[in-house]
Amino acid sequence: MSGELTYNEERSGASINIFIAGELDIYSSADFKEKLYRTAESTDVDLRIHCENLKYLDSTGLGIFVGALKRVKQKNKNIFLINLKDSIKKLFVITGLDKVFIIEE
Amino acid sequence: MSGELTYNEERSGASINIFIAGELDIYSSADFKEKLYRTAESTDVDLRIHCENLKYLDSTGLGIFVGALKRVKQKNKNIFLINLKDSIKKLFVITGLDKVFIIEE
Amino acid sequence: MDNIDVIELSLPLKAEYVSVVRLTASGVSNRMGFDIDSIEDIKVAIAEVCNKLISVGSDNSKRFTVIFQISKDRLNVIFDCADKSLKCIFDGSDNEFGLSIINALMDEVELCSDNYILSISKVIEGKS
Amino acid sequence: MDNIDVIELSLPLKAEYVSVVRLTASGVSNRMGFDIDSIEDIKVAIAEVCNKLISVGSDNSKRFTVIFQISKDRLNVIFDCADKSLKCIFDGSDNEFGLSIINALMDEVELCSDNYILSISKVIEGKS
Ligand SMILES: Nc1ncnc2c1ncn2[C@@H]1O[C@H](COP(=O)(O)OP(=O)(O)O)[C@@H](O)[C@H]1O
Ligand SMILES: Nc1ncnc2c1ncn2[C@@H]1O[C@H](COP(=O)(O)OP(=O)(O)O)[C@@H](O)[C@H]1O
Repeated sequence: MSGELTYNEERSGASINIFIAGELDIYSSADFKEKLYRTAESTDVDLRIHCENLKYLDSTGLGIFVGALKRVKQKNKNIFLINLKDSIKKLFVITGLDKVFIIEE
Repeated sequence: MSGELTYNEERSGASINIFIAGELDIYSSADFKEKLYRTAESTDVDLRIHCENLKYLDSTGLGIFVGALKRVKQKNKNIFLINLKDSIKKLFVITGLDKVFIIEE
Repeated sequence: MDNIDVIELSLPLKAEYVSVVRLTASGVSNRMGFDIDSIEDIKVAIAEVCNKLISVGSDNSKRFTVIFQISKDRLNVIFDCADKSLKCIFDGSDNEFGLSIINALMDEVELCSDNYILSISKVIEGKS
Repeated sequence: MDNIDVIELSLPLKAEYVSVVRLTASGVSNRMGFDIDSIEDIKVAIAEVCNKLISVGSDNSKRFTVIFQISKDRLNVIFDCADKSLKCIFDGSDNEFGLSIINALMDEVELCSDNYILSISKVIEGKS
């Protein structure tokens, strides 16, 4: 069975850039959760998640972002979500999570 | 119910340019057939069908191209199929129709 | 009276096939003439119901069926899952995100039903 | 022995819904791990069978079911249509294009069957 999500990390100075592409749903999220939480726990810098190639996100994905945010907040760091598609940003607005993450164009 | 195919014609000198976009299948083909046959019957110039935005074609569509070709051949004219996607060109090769139409990049 | 066309998709209750439901839902709503934003809304809402069925489903519910009822200006989507324990899938749920999303994106939501029929509906604007 | 997952799509025998079958077929074959060209082949071949069922179908066959049998390295697609007159759908047919396409794109084709089961199959290269 093929995965639908690609995940890449790149350190740059005071933050880690994470590039995700494809569909982040209940199926692809297990793998994503493991990678993102590992990074959130093992570093103490901001996470900048680049989402211009993220095509689909569901509540499972939202939950994982929240879980990662809890982890980085313990170290007073933040998660930046960059270039969300409109249809995905809408889900952050519906759930109120647009006030919890730093959403950037 | 929404149509899946757009059709535009433009006369230019010794030929008619036809631009089709979307999916040409058993559902959208009735409308397409009417337009293309009307043009094939009412003019005696070459038809240049531009297919760069044609995403899907089935045997119904192939049949209509053949029917239109019969009509223009009676006036010693030709049909040019321009910029077919690889997956669509493959269908012309399978059916031998790549030898019947003039296929151009 | 409108004619209603019915399309049924029956499949294993597994996370890996929610993407198949999403594509089928896109196909149905696109064919009905919903605009692009509404198609995305329908896809997302249907997938959230599937997600929830998968996460609460027991071994009694190995399969489920998504039923698309298509009329001129309205899509009803019904979820049929043999497991009676799924009567009220979002009850006391920790998946608030999923429920908020479904409520925000669909016009009618009935996910807690005595007759075990879960359904969500969306209307095509200006087409009734 | 491989596990086989089964996905069934049941729908009206109407031209307007072939695009829904195509999207479902894309979803299934994408999830199985077929490459992009093979996904397109499967979509096209399945649609050609649907086209033919629609064009030969009588009033006895108002609906049909497309059954996807999914195993690790192989997709079987079965077409189930109540109408017994569809036993041999491409027999003496003028739709040679459709049949040529199906035969060229799929690995196994059984469209003329005594038990009224029409099926086409494709294998994932290098995955058996
Ligand atoms: N679908 C959801 N709806 C609402 N909140 C959720 C959802 N999924 C996860 N959460 C929230 O996100 C947090 C992170 O989820 P998770 O990673 O599963 O927990 P943990 O941080 O305990 O490992 C949870 O504590 C929960 O508050
Ligand atoms: N599916 C098909 N397979 C093979 N040949 C076809 C198919 N569909 C159409 N044709 C051929 O294309 C021609 C044009 O089709 P059509 O427009 O229906 O006929 P006509 O030109 O008599 O109006 C037909 O004469 C037939 O030879």
